[in-house]
Amino acid sequence: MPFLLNCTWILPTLIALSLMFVPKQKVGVIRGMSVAGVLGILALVVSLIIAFLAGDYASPVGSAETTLAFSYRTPWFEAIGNQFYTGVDGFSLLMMLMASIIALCGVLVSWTITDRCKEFFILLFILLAGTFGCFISFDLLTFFLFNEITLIPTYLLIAIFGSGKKEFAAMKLNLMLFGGSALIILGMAGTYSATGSFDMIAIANNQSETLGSIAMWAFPALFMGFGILGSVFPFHTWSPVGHASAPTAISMFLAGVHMKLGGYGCLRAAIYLMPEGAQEWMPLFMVLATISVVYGAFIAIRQRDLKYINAYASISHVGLVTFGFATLTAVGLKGGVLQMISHGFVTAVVFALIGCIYGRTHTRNIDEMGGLMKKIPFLSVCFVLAGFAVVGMPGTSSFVAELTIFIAGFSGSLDDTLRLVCGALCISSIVITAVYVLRTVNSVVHGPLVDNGHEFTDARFIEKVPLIILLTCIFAMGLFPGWIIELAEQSLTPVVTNLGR
Amino acid sequence: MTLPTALWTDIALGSLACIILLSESLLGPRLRKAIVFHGAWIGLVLIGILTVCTAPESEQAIGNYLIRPWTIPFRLCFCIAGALSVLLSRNLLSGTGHTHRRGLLVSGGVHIFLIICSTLGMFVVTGAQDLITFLVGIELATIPLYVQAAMLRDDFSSEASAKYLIIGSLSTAFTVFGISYLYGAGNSVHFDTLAQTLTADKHFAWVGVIFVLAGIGFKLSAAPFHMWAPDIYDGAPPPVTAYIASSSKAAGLAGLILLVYGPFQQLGADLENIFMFLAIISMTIGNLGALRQKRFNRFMAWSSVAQIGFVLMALTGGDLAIPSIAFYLLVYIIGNFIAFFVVNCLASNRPETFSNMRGLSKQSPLLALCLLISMFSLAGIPPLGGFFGKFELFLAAAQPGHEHFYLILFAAINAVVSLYYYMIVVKDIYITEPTHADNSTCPAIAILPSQRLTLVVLVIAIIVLGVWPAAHSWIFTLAGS
Amino acid sequence: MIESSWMILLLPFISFIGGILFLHKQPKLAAGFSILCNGAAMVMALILAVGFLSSDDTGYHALAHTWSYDWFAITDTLTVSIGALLDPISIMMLVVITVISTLVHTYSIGYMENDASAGRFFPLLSFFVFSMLGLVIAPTLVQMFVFWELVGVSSYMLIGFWYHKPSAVAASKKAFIITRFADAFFLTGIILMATQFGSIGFDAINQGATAFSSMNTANPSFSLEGGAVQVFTALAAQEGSAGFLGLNLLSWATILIFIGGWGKSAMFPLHVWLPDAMEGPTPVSSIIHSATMVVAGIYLTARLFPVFAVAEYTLSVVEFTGAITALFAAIIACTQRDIKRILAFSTLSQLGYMMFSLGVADMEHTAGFTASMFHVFTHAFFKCLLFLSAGLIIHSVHSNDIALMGGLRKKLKGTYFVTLLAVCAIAGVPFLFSGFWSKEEIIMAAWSNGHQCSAIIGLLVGGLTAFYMGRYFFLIFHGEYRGDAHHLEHAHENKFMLFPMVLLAIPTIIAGYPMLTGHTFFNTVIPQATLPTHPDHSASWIMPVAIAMAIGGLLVAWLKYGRRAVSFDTPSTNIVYRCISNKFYIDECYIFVTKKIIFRCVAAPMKLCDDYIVDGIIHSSAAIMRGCAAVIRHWQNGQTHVYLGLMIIGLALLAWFGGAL
Amino acid sequence: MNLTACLSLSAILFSFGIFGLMTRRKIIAMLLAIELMLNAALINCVAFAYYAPAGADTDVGSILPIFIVAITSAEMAVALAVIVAMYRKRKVIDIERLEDLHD
Repeated sequence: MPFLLNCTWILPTLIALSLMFVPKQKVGVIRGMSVAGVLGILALVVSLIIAFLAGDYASPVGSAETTLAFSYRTPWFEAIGNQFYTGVDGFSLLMMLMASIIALCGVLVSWTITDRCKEFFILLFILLAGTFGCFISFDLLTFFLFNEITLIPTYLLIAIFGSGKKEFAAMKLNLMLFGGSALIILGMAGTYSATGSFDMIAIANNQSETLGSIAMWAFPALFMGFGILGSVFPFHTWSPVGHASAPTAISMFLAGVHMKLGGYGCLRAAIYLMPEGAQEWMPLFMVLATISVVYGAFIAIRQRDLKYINAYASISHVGLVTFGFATLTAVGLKGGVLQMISHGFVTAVVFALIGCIYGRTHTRNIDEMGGLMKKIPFLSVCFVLAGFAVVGMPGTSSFVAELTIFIAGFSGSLDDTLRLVCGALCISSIVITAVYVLRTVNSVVHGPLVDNGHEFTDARFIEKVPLIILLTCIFAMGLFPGWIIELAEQSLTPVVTNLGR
Repeated sequence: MTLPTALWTDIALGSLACIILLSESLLGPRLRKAIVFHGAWIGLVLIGILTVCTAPESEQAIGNYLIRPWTIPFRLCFCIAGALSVLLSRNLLSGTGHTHRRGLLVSGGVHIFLIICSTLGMFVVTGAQDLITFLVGIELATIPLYVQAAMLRDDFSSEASAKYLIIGSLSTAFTVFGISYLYGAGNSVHFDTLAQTLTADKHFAWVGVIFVLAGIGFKLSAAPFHMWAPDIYDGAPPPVTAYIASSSKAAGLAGLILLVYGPFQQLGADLENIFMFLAIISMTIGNLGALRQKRFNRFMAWSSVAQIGFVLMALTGGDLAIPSIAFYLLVYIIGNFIAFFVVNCLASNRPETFSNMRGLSKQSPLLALCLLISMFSLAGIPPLGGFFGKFELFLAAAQPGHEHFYLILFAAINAVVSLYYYMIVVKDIYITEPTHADNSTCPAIAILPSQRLTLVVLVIAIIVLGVWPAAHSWIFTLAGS
Repeated sequence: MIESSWMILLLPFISFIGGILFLHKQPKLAAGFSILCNGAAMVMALILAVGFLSSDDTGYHALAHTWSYDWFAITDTLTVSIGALLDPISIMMLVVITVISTLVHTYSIGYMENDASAGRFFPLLSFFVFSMLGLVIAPTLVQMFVFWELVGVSSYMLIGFWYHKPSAVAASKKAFIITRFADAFFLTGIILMATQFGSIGFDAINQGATAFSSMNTANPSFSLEGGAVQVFTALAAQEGSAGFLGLNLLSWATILIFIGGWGKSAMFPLHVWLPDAMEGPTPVSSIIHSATMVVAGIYLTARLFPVFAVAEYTLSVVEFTGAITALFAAIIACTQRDIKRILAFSTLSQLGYMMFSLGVADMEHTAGFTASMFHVFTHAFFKCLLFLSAGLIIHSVHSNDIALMGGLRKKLKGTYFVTLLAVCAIAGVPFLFSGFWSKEEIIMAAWSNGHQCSAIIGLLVGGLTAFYMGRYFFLIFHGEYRGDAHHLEHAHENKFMLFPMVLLAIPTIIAGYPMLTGHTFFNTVIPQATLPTHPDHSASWIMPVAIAMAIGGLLVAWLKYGRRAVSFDTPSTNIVYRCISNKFYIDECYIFVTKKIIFRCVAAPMKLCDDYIVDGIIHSSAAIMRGCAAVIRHWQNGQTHVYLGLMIIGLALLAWFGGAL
Repeated sequence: MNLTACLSLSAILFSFGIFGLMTRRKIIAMLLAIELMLNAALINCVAFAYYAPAGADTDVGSILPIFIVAITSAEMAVALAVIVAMYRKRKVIDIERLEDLHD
């Protein structure tokens, strides 16, 4: 079983390598191989989940030790204490499921790319390999290594295949993400000097006597390092520029999965390893999270470009994830995890829709569009449904997640006024979200038809499939979130017991 | 008395030098080319293999000459750098179809002979047990470079060698002056006795240390002493630039480690502060210098100044410094040579500036891919060797007892800045479209078969170093003992 | 029959899914299918009601938890579940919703005859009915909130049904955002209730509250089980504490929850969306903005009445908003020209009636509660009838403006007669019509419970209602026709539209009588409360005064509008009149607040801050680096002396740095 | 005559060398200045050997200067060769005019 787990990142690497030898002209073969590859990964992840649910891998309550399913451990660069330690628990399985679904939809959406499409898919699969490697590795250095692998393909994909001022956006995005990695390096150097090893679970278990004072400054370094990837307030300026100029599939993957890598890292590497540091620094990060929630929502109101609106919406929703983590309660962490998964799907479907609409009206400015419901009904209905998913209507996945986060905000004793104020502000963000979502939906889909001379037809089959997949995921998670919540809760018990200590 | 096995490499190197000199002067043109060129790089590769095979477990002393286990990786680096430099000078020698833009070397054989002499000098440095041998080794390593820098017949080369000469001899003066003070303070020249007598309270010791560090600072082109690097890298012939950039830096580092863990043992904390000062300045000035660079050779000069900054940072740490520097050097040398090989193929018919390199990915994808890999390895991007190399330097600075976390944060941010200018290179070759003026003038790029083969070997080596831990653990076991 | 209540909920959903997915191309089929489903739901609801009425146990324990499905668990104690809670007021609402929805569906066949997108209309209407039913039978606060949002979504889609009309789209956006604004407070209230009082189930909360309130009164407290114990202890714990800003925790939670109802029932400051919601098709206005959705807020207050009663200030807040809205809306209704807006404001004022009647009641005197529920029951029918008749009138005259109508008595005889009945009912014409009974009950309850000023406002509003309904009636049906003659010829009454109106006329009359038979249909939600005897007629003078106000109002309207011809061409210069007809310029204040303050003074500076400060810092750091790089390149000018000089300075620096330590 | 006197002499000589290096325009003169600095080091070694405390091996003090002289001469030979070659080709001996290689 461990080999199957490692296949999740070996398979995309193999596909990337085999794509290199396919001649450039054979676009059909390239696309066929990529879709087959992504479907293979999805099948792999689903079978892993089934095996996980079948076998009882729930970590016993009260133990700070995460029991890993299908774990595989070999010394790698062991001269500095690094081992290739992979395994998986509920939380990372959910993230892998989300990543594979979004990857599948990403490949389907980028069906229209013709020039240099070989490089496109090679880089996409390297990105996939890095992301899956991250989700399964439990050694801090291996985790950081896979995280860095994902950064270069993102740069090349945006710089070569993007639109608008793509080089500037790609460079800014990459440098800020590497700035984040700089902070992570500092945090890891701190943990290494204190404990001498990179094994997350070992550090988390006996960390009380070893980390001590190091945790006080290593935690903010690690949390902010991954926070930059999760676009926490002061360092969020890369994501609107990056998303706006990225090609559709990449902005889907970047906003849907890559930003969640930040959240995953925050939880796995920062909170799980250094609970005292977490307790110490959380008020600051709660304030930052609330700022990014309210700040992102307000700026989205002022934006005119569809992709910018969704980018700022993502900042606002990912801010909720950080807020969920900042409450440091079982409900809060679970809410953060659910919000990560739900927002992954929501932002992916919105970016896919923006791609389709842009493909037809050749403009992303909402003032130059209107009344698309008449000409492209299928896409418009999906746009309205996606809009309701962003607002957080019951029945969609974001309602389940946001309700859990808001409850975390108010649970426990109410004497912590900071948490109350931040909780109230986050709840008020659902109103601001409604304002900019409805403004966008109304000006794009409803109202009299604005015809700027482009002749376009409704969605082709190849465009409908990803939208349908993502919308069913959103509504399925909204209506039947039972098993997802149970998986998330199980995998978070060690983190919570660690916090309780 | 039987010679310790480790000494064979030094002897082999000396004899190789003599063979090359003799064949250069005595043999006919055809045979001479075969012996001198192929003999040299094959010889150096064999000597490299020999050093690896005859790596001693413990220190083997022959009179005043001591083979230390941790110097073996450094010696390997010297041999590799020498061999690659010889290979790189292929199209500067007579008798090949593709003549280089700047003409031929004055005499190919002498150039190769000097490379081997310089490598021998570096071996002597690593084997030194007292200040005199150390000084002789350093001089034997640097003086041939002055001559090599002047090997081409154009003005740049002669001006470069003149400047290199003057600055080099000034640094020799500093080193010698420093050694005299060290002798004064420690009343002896031998490293072991010096280790006891050189204590922090002796002012002469500090004067000596400062001057010797200044001399070695020149050799490493560390920050305050780096001004010569861009001009000499630009002026000197390409194989010499590559050789200076990689091998002479390695020799300087080997010497520095020898001193820091030899005579300067007791100076402890104050020495760490000096290295912190040097590291911070080198990183900053190296990065800032490389930001706006338009010409490839000067860019490599500034980037090597920045890299030295990172390496010096590791020296402030405890025992992890030696192996991490050794591994980093191995990866750095390979990365450097890949870049120089690619640009050498390019530059044989147009000046090596970034604007000429635009659209390289469409012209010849192999060269573009190799340059991309070398740039990302120098920047420290994961799948390649550079990642672990650079990351271990950060870990070395965080050894228990010697934690310098502000330095690590500063270095990490500098790594991000360095990533920016390595990405500019990648952006030029992959993304920026060549302006009409550029691609109309340059004909197709001709790559010599031998250089194509070395490129492929080096690229595979750098990927394997990044993924396969064998070399990494070998270096660490050697350093550990 | 009680166990199959989930069928009532499921039928409209099936009609929605079936209609949207398969039948949106065939309007006729979609209409037939949805009427079938809604009719079946109505029949089941009626059977349920009859079964419940005939059963003798009218006491508190009549509560029936029929079924519940666990949706998802938030904390180990708090699980969100979907279920059904049947008790008198929820069954009453079930009956009202299903009856009105079936009649409106049949009416829509006629109304939507020549509308291309009718296939989309019927499923959306059924979706609204589904979410309204889900709201009504919700056993927990979270389920009510879930369906509350779905009702908001369906009202957004139905108001903006004609999406090519910019005004309709703007109105739907406005409705959704204002209700969403109120829902934010509602959600905060629910979360406070869930986290601080440990339970979100209505019966647990109500039992805990009643036990707590009866603790300090005479009769003994009865046994508690399940969630109620937690609620009871939490209530006791926070009793004395002067919480945040003087209000204790319970007041905060209940007021926040009430703000949710405030927005949905369009009480005074948040009422601006209801008049604009008239942009939607008239059947939508008839079912959503008259009978069901706007009553959700009142239903919520009724459902949580025991907790509201226990909290100190909440009921007085309820009473105050109800009275203000009643008076405010009645005044505006007198000056409106668009007939649908007149009816919208009349709905607002009747809602105000219901709200303040809830406000005047408390745990001992529950007369106000029963009167309010009774008024909800009666008002639903005659207000729906008024809207349907307005729809028919608009259909035939092709305009909403009352200035272009008049003298339609001859052409629309059936509508004339039915509207007369409805106007008499709403005006409170005595004895024959239901409106009189329920309105009189409310005023009586207010007076007998000691809330004199509310009672007086009630009487005043009764008179105003009579006046503006009389004005509405006479201006449309009496006098000469002021509109375009061409429309008058072929103004006809479509049989599909007339038939439901006639059916509705029956309950308009007989709906008042259950009260007379003394059957306490509505009071059983109050657990173990003293059975309210018929409200004591201490203030016997109220009945005649109410009758006088009603008749007087109608008479004044007849004198002003009925007898002589009225010209609308010269807008009256009277300042007060113009201010009232412009709805006291509240819409303009809202636009000012959102456009000027929120968009310009908050969002814009944030965007500037993001572009220039946060981004600025990052770009400026890059610029600084470029500057330093230029400096370094400047010193690299090829002069060897410069290099040597720097080496020596470097040596000096090293010496100072090393030596100084 | 004591140790400090000798050391101060060599220090003065060293600073002369540096001053000469910085002010001279001709390359040969600069090499001369460097020669001065190297000789200063010689004086140092001999002084330390002479005034070394008892027991220290003073003979090293004389071997070290010999090596230093050897190295200096090697360096100067190479330097002069290079400079003569450059002069023959570029007819320039002035260091200020050697500034083709600049940024």
